[in-house]
Amino acid sequence: MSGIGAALLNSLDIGLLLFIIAVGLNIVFGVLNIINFAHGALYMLGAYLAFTLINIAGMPFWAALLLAPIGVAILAVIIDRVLLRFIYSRDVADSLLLTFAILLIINESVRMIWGSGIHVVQPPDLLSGSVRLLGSSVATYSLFVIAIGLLLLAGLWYLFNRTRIGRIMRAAALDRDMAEALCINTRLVVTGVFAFGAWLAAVGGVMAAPMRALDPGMGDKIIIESFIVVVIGGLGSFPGALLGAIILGLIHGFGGRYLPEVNLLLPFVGMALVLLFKPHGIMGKGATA
Amino acid sequence: MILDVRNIQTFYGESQALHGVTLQLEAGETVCILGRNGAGKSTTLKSIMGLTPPRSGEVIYDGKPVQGWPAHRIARAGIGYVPEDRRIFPGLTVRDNLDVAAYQRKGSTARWTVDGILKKYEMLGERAGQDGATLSGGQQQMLAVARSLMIQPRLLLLDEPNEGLAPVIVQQIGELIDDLSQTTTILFTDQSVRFALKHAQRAYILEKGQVVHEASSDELRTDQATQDRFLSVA
Amino acid sequence: MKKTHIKNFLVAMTATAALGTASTGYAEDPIRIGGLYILSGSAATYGEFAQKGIDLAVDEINDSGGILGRQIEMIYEDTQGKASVAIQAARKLVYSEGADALVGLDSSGVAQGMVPTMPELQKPLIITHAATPDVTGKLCNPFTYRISVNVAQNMKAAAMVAAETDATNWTTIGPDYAFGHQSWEFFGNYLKEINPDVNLMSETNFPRFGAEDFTPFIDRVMDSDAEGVLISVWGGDLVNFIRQANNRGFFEQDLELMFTVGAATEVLTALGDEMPEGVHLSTRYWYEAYDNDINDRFVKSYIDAYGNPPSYNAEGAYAAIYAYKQAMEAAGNTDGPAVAKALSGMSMEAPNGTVTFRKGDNQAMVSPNWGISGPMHAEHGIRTLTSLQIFDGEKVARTIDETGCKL
Amino acid sequence: MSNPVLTITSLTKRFGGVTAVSDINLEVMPRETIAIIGPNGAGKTTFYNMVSGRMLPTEGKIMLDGKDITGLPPHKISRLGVSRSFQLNNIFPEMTVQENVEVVLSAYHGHSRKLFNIASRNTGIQQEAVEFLERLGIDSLKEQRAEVISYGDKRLLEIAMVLATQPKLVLLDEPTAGMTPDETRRTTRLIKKLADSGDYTFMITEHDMDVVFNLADRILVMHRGEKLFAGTPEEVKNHPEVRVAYLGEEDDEAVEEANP
Amino acid sequence: MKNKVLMAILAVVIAGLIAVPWIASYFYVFIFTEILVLGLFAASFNLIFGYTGMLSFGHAAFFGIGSYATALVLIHLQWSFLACLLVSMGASALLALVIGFLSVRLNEVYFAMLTLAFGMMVFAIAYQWRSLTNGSDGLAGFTLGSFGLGLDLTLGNPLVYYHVVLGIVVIASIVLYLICRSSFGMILKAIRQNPERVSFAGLNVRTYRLVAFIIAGTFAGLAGGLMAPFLRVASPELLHWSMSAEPILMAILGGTGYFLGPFIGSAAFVLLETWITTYTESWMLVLGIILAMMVIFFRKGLLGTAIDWWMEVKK
Repeated sequence: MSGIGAALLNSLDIGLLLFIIAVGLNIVFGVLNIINFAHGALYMLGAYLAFTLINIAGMPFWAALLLAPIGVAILAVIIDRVLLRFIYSRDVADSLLLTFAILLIINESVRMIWGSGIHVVQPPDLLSGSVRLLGSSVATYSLFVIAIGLLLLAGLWYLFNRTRIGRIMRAAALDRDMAEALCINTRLVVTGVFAFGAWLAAVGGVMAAPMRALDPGMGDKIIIESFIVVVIGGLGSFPGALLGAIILGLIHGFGGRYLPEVNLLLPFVGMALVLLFKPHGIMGKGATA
Repeated sequence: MILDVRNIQTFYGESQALHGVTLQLEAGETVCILGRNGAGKSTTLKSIMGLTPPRSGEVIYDGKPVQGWPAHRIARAGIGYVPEDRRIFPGLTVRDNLDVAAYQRKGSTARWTVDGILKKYEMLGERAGQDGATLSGGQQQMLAVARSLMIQPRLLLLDEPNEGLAPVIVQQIGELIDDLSQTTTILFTDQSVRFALKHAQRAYILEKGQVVHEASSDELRTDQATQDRFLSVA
Repeated sequence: MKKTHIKNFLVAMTATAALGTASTGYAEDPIRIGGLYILSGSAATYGEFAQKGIDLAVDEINDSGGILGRQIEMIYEDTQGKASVAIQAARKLVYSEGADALVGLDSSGVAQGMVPTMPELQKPLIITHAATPDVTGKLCNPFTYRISVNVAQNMKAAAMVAAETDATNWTTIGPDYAFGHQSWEFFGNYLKEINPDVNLMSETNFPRFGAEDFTPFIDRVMDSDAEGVLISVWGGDLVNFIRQANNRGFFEQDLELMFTVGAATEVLTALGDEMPEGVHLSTRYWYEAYDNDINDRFVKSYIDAYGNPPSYNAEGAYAAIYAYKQAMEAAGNTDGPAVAKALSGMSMEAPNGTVTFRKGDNQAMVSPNWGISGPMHAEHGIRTLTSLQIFDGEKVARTIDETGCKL
Repeated sequence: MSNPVLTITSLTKRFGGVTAVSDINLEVMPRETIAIIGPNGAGKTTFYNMVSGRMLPTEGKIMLDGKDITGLPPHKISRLGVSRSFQLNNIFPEMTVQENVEVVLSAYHGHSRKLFNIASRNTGIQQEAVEFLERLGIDSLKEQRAEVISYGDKRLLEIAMVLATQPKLVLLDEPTAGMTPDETRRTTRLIKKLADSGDYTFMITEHDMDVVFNLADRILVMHRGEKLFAGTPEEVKNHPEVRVAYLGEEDDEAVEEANP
Repeated sequence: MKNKVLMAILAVVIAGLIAVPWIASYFYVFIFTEILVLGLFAASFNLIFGYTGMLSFGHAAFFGIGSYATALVLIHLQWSFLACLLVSMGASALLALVIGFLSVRLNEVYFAMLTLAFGMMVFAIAYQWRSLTNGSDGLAGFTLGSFGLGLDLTLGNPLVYYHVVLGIVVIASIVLYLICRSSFGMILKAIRQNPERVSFAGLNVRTYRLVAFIIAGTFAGLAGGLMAPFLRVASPELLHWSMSAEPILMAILGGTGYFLGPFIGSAAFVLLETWITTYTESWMLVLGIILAMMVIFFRKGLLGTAIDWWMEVKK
């Protein structure tokens, strides 16, 4: 039946977008052991920068996809050097609170700069419109999101398993002292990883911009979704982020479609069940970085 | 003198582990630090390495005071370190464990390369693609030593290289130390007097965070009283 | 968004320094009107457009001598679309900022929570947007007025439009709160009255207000037997909805689509030609629908000032300020109960014709507009409305008995 | 002849394929001080963790005063009379020294369930707390916040807290680790005094042989998870195998024999 | 001596609070009602956060349940206000028992995440169970009848309601304070500093955490019960995670190490918000900066920093 095919594609579309965002949160937790509450705000910033580059500066979407995340990553370096450096040695609760403060600051700055209203970004012409697939009509852009999600998945896998820099990140995450003793500047790795996490969030933001209207509350919604993803998949686990994102995508896709009466409840029920029975998530921490 | 450690005091929080350790190494020497567990042997190596920076005292390496430097800077200056529990990165293959550490100082040529090591140490070469964490204890120790070579060290710190290993492996580790000592200065710790005296030229004995005895291997070998007093149960 | 009034700030600071004393207006003080709108989140454009309409009215009135010789000063608070925030904000406006009267409210849910507290504040409130029938129905009180079309009026008109179509199986997609649910309820009842043969489907769709993903709901409708769909999604949500529906090929289906607030210019502006052609769009005021001097002047000065045509929300807010001018001048002062009393039964000229606040329920008799989306407007960059119908506000209104209001 | 306080039978702990503690049997008699020693990796800490309930034994039985306590959670074992100190400081840093002991005392006396008493007016417990501080010679510090007193005093405070639960058996894990030589001597003297008072039964681990031989009535030597030898300090000193365990295998022949 | 000074200061503060309607503008009656209710909410939260060391991200569940309970009782049963508050406390205690039973065994982040999940579950239920809760619109249109105990109070009058709230909050705070000062309270503090040591003192840490969680939930429910008639509406945003963030902010702002910290935090929070929003909408920006400074540099909060400063001066 076309309904299931459509719901499945929709789940994948949501799931892979969530993966792009949540995997950044997870990498940051895996290496830095902080939970970045401001991750959603960085996602939002990516979307707004893309809006500015496309609608104000008149750049093509592709240029924005390239530039906006770099801008957010640079901001992340500043955040790391100015604020986060104080709390790396403290417990996780402090990092939650400080990044919550950063979230408030970014949210309000976005409101001041871009206003409270909604903004809209057009998808590039190449990706507007829809195609028929699995017996239903699917937005070309959704397919693009799925494709980029899979591309990033492959890219991340390659980065962590096939490149030296990825292995250095893993080594620093696994054993910071040992990495230090092997000439690795872990302080630099920490900054780099935080910036990389922010970059991923911003890529998610740029990808989301043509699908969703931009408003200053968009980061708050996505951060809770990301929490659900990483908790279900396993904090700090790279494959866990994928699994969690797909599960949440399915919950949204099928829950909204077949159980609309309780669709808000389902993600949290899923999250609670995982925490109760497998507190460290389905894939657990430390399997691979 | 390649290493000159002067009266270092190191704390874990408020617990004092080193109460003023002083020791020297000439380039080319192989020296052992002996002592019962809890005596401060590991802490001495970690303090030299910058992993537990000493609160006072000096660590002079190659004429430069390095205490207070971040560990990676000390490593880059040419001190290699193999920790007590090996600390192989799990999930990374043998080759990747070596690759992560690959470092080349400016102006020097790399004596040790990943491929060179895998060729020289067959036991590692055969397992290049295997997850480092799945190796046996002895193999992990080999890998840990090999990994420390990747930073092209001029001074190698080995913390209890024999701990928990079967006798036949201990012998191999001894051979490895002998081999490396041809080209590199080595400072290692051990609990076994026999092993230490066989492979080191000199030894320091630590007790309660202080150097209580210093002697050449030949002197110590015949000095039963000192052995019993500081190292055994007496 | 909000103008920073230096004077306000000084007043506030001196007030706070001594924990303030209630500022009771001196004759030379401006008349203060508090505006309660959604100024953040996905519906914030509505607050923005309302502010634009109000500012226009305030400038016009102030330039021509003000009310009772006093200037008008606006103070805005963000309701965030939440009743609890709105009630707190209203208290702040009345007790701290010394507001003489209130305008605003976008969300029906907020209005339902807010309206019962009005007698406590003893200041009149003219609702300019929120459409739930209850506030001029079972929750009515002598301080609450509404100058815009309510759900009952609009849905009666909607039912009349729907009855003309061939569709018999009807369902809805609406926001999951009072407005969405009441729209469907009234629409269904009126439609059944006109045509008992229609089938109101039990499978309805109420996505969360502010939801990001409407595709599951769109898919549900596309998979069902529905022939007609009442869509009461609005604001940023409607923009998201239309774009996602476009992507899904929703508009290529053979469906009668009725957007109950689809001709809001906020939405039309944001969407441009992404808004499909040939669907039924409604608005509480269409800027090209009225041919009178006031409307001509209003539309012209609005476009001159802001570059785009006024929305119904701007018009309602604009008219509400003039309603206060007339009522305050009739009462001769700005005393809350007196002004409220003057509003009751008052008739005034507004861009959408003669507007009367019905004595029994304080609901203005204004006309819902329905039309079909046409080609893009050459200048305004939005869809035009064709086959425009203006339903007489009084005829589509419930009788006072039906409203349940006892004043 | 009294019954043993603690009877351990074939206690074993395996982690995956590794046997950390293997088949240990031990009886601890009332009022004796027994020391557990052994080179690195001998399994002392694992052994301790099982006795205090922090780890579940793979096999074997632990009986306290004839009651089976194998596998009980720490708080239950503690209630039954086994109290332990830790290698790393284990105090309540933000409370005063006296309050630290009061916490343990109110737990012991069941006051901790009282929601509406005023803790700071509980003079009975306060007096008792001071008594324990006096016993360890740190009563002059009672008003200080625990985090600011010296490291050695903290270790003594911890012993005071351990004693406050009136335990049948006191486990001390490296009581002098990290102390200066002066502090070590002072602490050894104090423990000796407590042991001589006949009120307590101690089981201690320690690397400092001076401390061990000073305090222990009996010594259990562990090596590679197994019991190597148990006996009086004199017997242990002269036992050849113990020497080998500490000083290492003698020669290469041994290796070659093992691996022909 | 020190105690007497403290008592005198407290007496002056309470007298000042009683006198608010006569010394401040009418508007401040509302402001101070809000400060008191949120202060109690934050103080209840601090019992588990500041005292026991558990960072809950779902405390609004109990606050919101309290609000809904009072609203529902007023709408359907029209019981006296006192009875409503008792129902609110009972409902939130029950909810805290269930959530706490499942949550207290987890530590740190996982506890925070699980309480967040449960809190949002309650939110989602309130949002979607339209027939009971009126969905996202919330329950409105209820009016307060009698107070109970035969007292003749016009609760609809904000002045009267303010004094009722003041009385109830003061009584509830005294009870909470006594609990904090009790042996039980001392154990909670000990658990925050070193849970393992407490368990080696023979106590089941989980049980103590659970009891603390239930007490905190119950008082949050009471605060919620006081909030609904004040706001005139019980709506899902009272249950949302962002509402759970408020007591966290207040406790940290005021100082988590002190019983009165959360009240100071609540006052600072509400007053700053009121004043700052008068001339700029960017209140959240200011709040964010303040919070960041507090976390990095002034971990003891306003009260703790002030006390430290005072001690310094006295030296």
